Amino acid sequence: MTEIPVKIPAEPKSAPKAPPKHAPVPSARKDTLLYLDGVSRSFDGFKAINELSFVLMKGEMRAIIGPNGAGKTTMMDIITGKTRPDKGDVFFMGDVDLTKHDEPTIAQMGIGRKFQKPTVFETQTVADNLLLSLKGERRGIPALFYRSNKPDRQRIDEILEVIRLERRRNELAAFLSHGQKQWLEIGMLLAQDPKLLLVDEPVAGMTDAETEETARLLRDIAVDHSVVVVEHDMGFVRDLGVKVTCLHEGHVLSEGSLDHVSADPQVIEVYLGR
Amino acid sequence: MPLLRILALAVTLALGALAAERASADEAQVSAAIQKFATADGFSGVEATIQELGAIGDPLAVRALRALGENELKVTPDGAVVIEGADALLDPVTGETVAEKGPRLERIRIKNSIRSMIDETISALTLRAADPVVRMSAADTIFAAADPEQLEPVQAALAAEQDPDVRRRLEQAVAAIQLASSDDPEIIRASIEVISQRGDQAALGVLLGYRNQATGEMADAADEGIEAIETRLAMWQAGQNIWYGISLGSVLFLAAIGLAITFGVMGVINMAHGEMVMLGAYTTFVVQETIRNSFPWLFDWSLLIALPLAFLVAGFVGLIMERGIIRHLYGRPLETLLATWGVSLILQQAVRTIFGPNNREVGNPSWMSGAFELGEMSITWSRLWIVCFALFVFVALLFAINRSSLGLQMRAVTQNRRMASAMGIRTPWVDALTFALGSGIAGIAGVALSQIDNVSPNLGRGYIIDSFMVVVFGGVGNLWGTLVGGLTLGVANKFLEPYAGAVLGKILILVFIILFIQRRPRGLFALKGRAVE
Amino acid sequence: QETIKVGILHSLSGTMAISETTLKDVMLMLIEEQNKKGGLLGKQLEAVVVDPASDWPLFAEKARELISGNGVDVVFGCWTSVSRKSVLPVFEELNSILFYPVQYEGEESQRNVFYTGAAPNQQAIPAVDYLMNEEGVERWVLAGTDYVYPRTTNKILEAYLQAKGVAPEDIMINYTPFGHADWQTIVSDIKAFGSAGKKTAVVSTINGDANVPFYKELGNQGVAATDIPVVAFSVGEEELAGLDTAPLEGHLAAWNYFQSVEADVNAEFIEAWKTFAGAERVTNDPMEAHYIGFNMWLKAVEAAGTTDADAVIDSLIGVTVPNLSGGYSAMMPNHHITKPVLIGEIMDDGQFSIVYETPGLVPGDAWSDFLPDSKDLISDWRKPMECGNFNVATGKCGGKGS
Amino acid sequence: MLTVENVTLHYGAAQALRGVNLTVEQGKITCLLGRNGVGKTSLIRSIVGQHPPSGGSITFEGTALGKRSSHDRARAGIGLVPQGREIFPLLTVKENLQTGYAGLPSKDRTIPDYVFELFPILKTMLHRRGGDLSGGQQQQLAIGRALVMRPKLIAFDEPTEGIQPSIIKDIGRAIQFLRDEHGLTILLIEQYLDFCRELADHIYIMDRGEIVHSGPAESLDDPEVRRHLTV
Amino acid sequence: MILGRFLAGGLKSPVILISMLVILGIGVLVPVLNLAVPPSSPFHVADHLVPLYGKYLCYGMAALALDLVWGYCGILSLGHGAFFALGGYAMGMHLMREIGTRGVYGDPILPDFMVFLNWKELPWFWYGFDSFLFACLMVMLVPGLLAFIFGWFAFRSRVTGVYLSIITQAMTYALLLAFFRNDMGFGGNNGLTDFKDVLGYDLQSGQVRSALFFLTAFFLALNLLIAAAITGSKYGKILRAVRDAEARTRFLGYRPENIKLFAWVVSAVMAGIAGALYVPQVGIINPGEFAPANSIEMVVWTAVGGRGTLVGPIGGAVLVNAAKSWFTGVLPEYWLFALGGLFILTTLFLPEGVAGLIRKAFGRRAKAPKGKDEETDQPVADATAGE
Ligand SMILES: Nc1ncnc2c1ncn2[C@@H]1O[C@H](COP(=O)(O)OP(=O)(O)OP(=O)(O)O)[C@@H](O)[C@H]1O
Ligand SMILES: Nc1ncnc2c1ncn2[C@@H]1O[C@H](COP(=O)(O)OP(=O)(O)OP(=O)(O)O)[C@@H](O)[C@H]1O
Ligand SMILES: [Mg+2]
Ligand SMILES: [Mg+2]
Repeated sequence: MTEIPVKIPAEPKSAPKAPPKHAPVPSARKDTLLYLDGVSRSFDGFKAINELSFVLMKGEMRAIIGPNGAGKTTMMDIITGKTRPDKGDVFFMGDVDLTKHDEPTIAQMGIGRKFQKPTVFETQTVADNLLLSLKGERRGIPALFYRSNKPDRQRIDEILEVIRLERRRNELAAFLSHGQKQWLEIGMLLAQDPKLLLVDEPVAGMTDAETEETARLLRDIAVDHSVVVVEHDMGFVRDLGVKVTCLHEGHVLSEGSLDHVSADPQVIEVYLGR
Repeated sequence: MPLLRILALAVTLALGALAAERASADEAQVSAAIQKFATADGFSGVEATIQELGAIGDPLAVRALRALGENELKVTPDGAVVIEGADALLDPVTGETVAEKGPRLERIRIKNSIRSMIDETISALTLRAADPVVRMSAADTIFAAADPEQLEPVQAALAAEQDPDVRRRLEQAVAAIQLASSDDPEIIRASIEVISQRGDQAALGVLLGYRNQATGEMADAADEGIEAIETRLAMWQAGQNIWYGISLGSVLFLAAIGLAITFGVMGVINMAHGEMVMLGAYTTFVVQETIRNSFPWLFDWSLLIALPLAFLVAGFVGLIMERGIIRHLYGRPLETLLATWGVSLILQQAVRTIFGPNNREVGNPSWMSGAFELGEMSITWSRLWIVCFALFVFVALLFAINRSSLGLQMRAVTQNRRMASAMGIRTPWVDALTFALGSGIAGIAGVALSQIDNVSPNLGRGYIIDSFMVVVFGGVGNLWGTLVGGLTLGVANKFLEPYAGAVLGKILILVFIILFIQRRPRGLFALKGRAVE
Repeated sequence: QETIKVGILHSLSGTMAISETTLKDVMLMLIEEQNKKGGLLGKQLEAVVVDPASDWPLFAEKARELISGNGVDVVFGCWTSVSRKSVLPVFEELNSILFYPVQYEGEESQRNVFYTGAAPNQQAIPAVDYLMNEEGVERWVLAGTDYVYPRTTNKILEAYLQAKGVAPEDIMINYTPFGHADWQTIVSDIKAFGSAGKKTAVVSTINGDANVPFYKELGNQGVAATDIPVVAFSVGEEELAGLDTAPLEGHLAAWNYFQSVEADVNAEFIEAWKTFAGAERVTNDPMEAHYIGFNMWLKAVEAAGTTDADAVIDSLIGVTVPNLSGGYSAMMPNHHITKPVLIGEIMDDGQFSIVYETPGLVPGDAWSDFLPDSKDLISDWRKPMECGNFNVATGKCGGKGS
Repeated sequence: MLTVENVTLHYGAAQALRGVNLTVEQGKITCLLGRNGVGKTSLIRSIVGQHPPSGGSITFEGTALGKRSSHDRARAGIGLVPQGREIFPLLTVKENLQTGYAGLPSKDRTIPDYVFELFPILKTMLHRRGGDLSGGQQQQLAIGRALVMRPKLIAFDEPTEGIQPSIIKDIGRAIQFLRDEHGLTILLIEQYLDFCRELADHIYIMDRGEIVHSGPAESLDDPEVRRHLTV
Repeated sequence: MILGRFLAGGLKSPVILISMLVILGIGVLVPVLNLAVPPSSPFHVADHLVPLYGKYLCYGMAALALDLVWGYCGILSLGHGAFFALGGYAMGMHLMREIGTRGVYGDPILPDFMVFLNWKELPWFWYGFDSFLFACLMVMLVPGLLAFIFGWFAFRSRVTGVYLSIITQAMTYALLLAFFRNDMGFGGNNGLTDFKDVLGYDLQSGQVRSALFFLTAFFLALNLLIAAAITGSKYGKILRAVRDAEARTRFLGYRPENIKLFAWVVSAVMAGIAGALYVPQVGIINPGEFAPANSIEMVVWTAVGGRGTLVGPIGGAVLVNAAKSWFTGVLPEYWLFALGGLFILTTLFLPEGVAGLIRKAFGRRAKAPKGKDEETDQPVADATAGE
């Protein structure tokens, strides 16, 4: 596998504006992988993200929880360039301003994403879904001359094994069940081998056993990747054993270890319930 | 037409009054002159006779002249000149019945130049009619003709005139005549003044006519007057353009609105939409034909009768189409293009086979004919009614789709047919009904379009492309989009046309649509939100 | 039993079906009548009908099919210029005969084609003369659909009018697309142009479907023939059948034939037509052209004693047959015919009242005298010249060049 | 109330159900469990009439459903909360709820109060477009929408998917409430074991298109039974 | 080398190989049957049929081009006739210049239509067309460039679905009106016609006809190979991914606009070549070719043949046009019923077109979901990527 160079534009000339209160200091931005500060976004007057600040260090795995409609998915939309924030800073690797880039560029920089509702290429086989996701060349013309090669095939086989779809590798993705599609999406994310994985509700619709499996998988990945996981399954979050951020109405309600967060009365009030 | 009828009535009344007032000494003379039509030799003979009647100067001749202008003055086989009335032959002077209607009446032939001559002669004869409306129109005809020979009679009429409006018109007529005939700079200057105050297209015509031959100072005076009128007219012109735009826009809207349902709401690429419009137009034709043959007095109601029928006919065909073909294609919207294209070929040919390939005559009922003046704008009744009708259809549909429970079900079905069914919505029924509604609406659009376009098997083809443009430009699935889209394209077209010409104007509009879609890839009234991404 | 095949190449579907279907019908009628009279050269005639569907390349394809596939001896067909242009090479290559029945822009003379419709000098120019002389028109609107026939006709008229001393600013030229349906602006422009104190007329070369909305708009906006007469070259009885003509009374058309022509042959023809096609059907000028063309062909074949193209082409020149206005039309060496020119005013019954007729027959001129490049050209297909574009200035065939 | 007998179902050549037998009792909560892709959704599809089974029979309230259309079944009282929510994206929340009116006589055409009590968020979002809601909000809407139909039986296909814990509890309470107060019969498909055990009156476990276990909720604690659910 | 390997990729599928051989075989057979077999023989192909069959093949090529974008890229182009016509015009302009002094006016430079509309000199855009090579270049360049510019803007602005379809229609409609204008210098409504010869050979001669026919078959086979190679490559997979879930591909780092643009331009060039071969065989090119209805017909052929199968649309084009030729001859008054009925029946009973029928006949399992539009029931809102 050859590494494709990703052009990372220089930091904008103008110095960042004075940091708002409670925000991490810019000097610290250097070591962060993901740096969101004062981000807001509203839809027809409805504030989906509200002065959100969020920092992820390199190599860190983070779990995000929060009530339905808290803005978790929207946050991922903003990071991946799907949604533009109304205001606020979004930086990747300390100095890449993500708000200035579109989805393909951001993806090529190394941010991969699994969607909440599984979206796979239904008219392609399972294996081709993975082939298309494999890290590497993304331009069209070279793809004309692409020839299947050993490392690629091996990688696909590996992933198929992980997501337990070997037996269905040559079937169209449309024929998978809901949960299998979830797995395929995870597989596609693995194939991309991004620096940062954004995983939106990976275990929804999985059995408890599978959930455990997934937690193990993510922990493995987190060894040399950064990961953001959104989940409502507290058992799963506990299995991950990482720092947890709870969002509510578009901003951070509580942050810390799972025990800390789940003891927070506000979190109990809006999220966990009694 | 009503105006004409009022005029005719007024003339009769006026003549009656005149006849009572004056001794019938001239009657014999007039009668004798009229009789000469029977032996008149060709067009020049007719012209000479009219001149003679004018020279006699008796309003008694008006009835015959008018009949002549309307091709009702006939010669019987035994050489008598009569007026062919509705069910009898009338005396050309008195208007009394003289004979039963017989065969082989010979028409006294006229042509355009004779028609103008008749108009002018009648005007001269009716300058003193009792009815101010008649006098007014007489004055206007004289104004436009500016025949120096009329100067004296007009001045005489002016002296006797009481009605201030008619007086003004007569003054203008005098001015026009003087402008054409006088050499006195003072008179001319005054005339220009009077005429430019009139300020309409006719006044401009008279001044321009004078300007062509004027020199020196007089020319300057004329120029001034012309300029004054032109500035005034230019303002009206803008208004007129907007009106044309709105009326074109409402035609586009009407043509497209059915498609906004079958395509916009249901997602069926309905290539047979134009044919639904055509069916509506042909229904109008059949209704009118039946009325013409059997119930002529109903003619003015023909469109109102045709509307529901057209809705039913087109709706029914739509229903059959949906049940027979479209319903097998849900989930394969692009293939509906192929099937509906086939349907459109078949419908076209069916109509061609049944009604023949030619244009069919669909008449305008009286309330749809002619135009009225609003300031210097001329607004045709047919267009005005079409605009009103378009708005009415729009409001009704908006209500049906957005407020009624059937509308809700329609939208639910088209967004997720399987789930809608699981909610207990009878999807086949709703589908059929929606498609029938869209087709029916196209049908009633056809009724309106039959009033301004030709009714032929190709009618639909002419509208299908425009309709798709309008729906897409406005934003698929949005009725407001279709309305605003239609009107915008209409108005834009009408403002471009005078500068770019009709062909280039149309090209520019298309380029505009292409560019606009780049700016707003989902049309004017784009649906927003995560659902559509 | 062997038959002589006659090809009929008229669109029965598509945009032109509206005009051309009638011509197919009239051909069928003429052939039927001829067969009743015993056919031709002792054989029956057989009509071969195809549908080129208003699709111009399809005309060429169908022409080829008729001639080499079906083996027809003569073809009656085409309406638009482009369809004729499209089939020209086919007729030349396969050496067959085409009778073309529609008034057209001229500027063409081809050995295999016989033009029985009017050339511009048989329609446009007399009409303009009439308006100028009889109605005193001084200002002209030349309104047409943007294609070759109106363009050429208007070029010719413009040159002609200017030669007659009409100032350029008194001529307004306006082109619209095919099937133009919204005439509001143009009609109001015409009204404005016409209110400049000079008698104004519109010379309309508006084609096909666009006419109905145009006339409806004229009627609605109250443009009366006494104010601004419109003279049209493509509007005949057939087109008026789709209109309420009451508001249009007095507007004009120039043709070589009207249904209202008072002549015994015409009465017979109308009678036969109505029996054949239906009582509500009308007759029009291109139908007469086919009537003339068909009879000319019959006569030429009889004279030649064969249907062989070369022989018939030669014997067609000089053939004279009755036309429907009571006179005779002759085929001239340039493959155009002589015709009377009639001007009619629209009446409220959808018919025309003939207000003017040229004193004699007008011979069709293939090359207009009013276009600089064709002034010097003439056409004569008789031996020894045998040429469609003889240049009298250079004394050679082959156009104006070299 | 609902009996599924020997039902088989094919997608093209692939068989998804192989002779499934299952009974849902009146006024009870019946829970169906199984790994991914074993055919749970397929069974629901055959019950609500979205995909015709290729064999076997389904009886609802004593009448065989046979080839009856999906909407007839809905009108007969089978409600559905589908997997993937299937909200009408361009209808407002209110309109989404109102689609449930289709089978109701006009006097019943109201949204029951308990819908808003269960899911207060819906009340505040009545005029937003369904497609704009977050995943969990849509799930709540989907449940509310099914309730508007006043069904006799509701089939829930993984209703807790993507829902925050507090609302999962609410849903659990709601399901119980519906059973107890309204006598609703419930068929529940779930992956979330604890949730199931708490609610279910009876459970079925499915594997590879077949029912491999049937028993009371407690049987879930049996490791033998659990084995069907592990990878 | 690379190119060879790329093209070899297209031959992987036996269907393509067989189809190519069949097309080339026809390309040889028809001329032979026309020229070498005496007219009396029942195997003789009549003269008038050669250009007719040639025309079908040109239409087949256009349908193939359309299938490349519609079947594999999800772009329902309602304006492919424009590319076809532009290619045709480029070739027509060359043939026009070849006429030389043989026009009716005998003007050595100006075509006839310019002479009688009083043009004084040749407009600049006619320069160079006296050279055959230049014309060939333009045949590809002009449609390619138009497609490039149009696609560049449209794909970048993320215009998709029916919006894209309708603006392609607007494009061809605008061109139709523009080419109708006599002021444009392309012969207005009459277009370009009365061609005499090509490269000095008489266009009317049997040999040239046959050569043209063979060339058409050759290019059709070549284009089929190219299309198969494109769609069979990894690029083809990306293309289909873009077709089904454009937004999703972005999150994988692909740029759908560039991916689509390439196929779009290739397709336009193919259509242009088809147009260029069409013109000398039918002998006329006029603005009618730009008519939206023509483009819609291309879509119809493609659908009848079977979208997304490459070979199918070629068959569809031939089938529909042969049916049309036949019906217009035997049922001149009623052929539209027959043709319309054919379309309806195809959609109802052959949802995958003729190709699907054949595949079924050979017992192969039909590939089920064909594209996004067939999968979703939500034409208005195809939610694709994410929530
Ligand atoms: N495009 C949009 N238009 C309108 N509202 C939107 C849009 N996108 C998001 N929202 C709103 O923003 C809020 C946050 O949504 P988001 O999907 O981010 O929630 P979430 O935290 O992912 O919830 P869940 O856990 O239920 O998935 C929701 O209330 C949603 O309705
Ligand atoms: N539309 C379809 N076409 C072909 N095969 C399908 C289709 N839908 C499902 N399948 C197959 O049928 C089997 C059962 O699928 P089903 O959706 O019923 O599983 P499930 O038990 O609901 O799984 P999950 O828990 O993942 O939702 C799976 O193997 C799946 O691949
Ligand atoms: Mg979410
Ligand atoms: Mg499932």
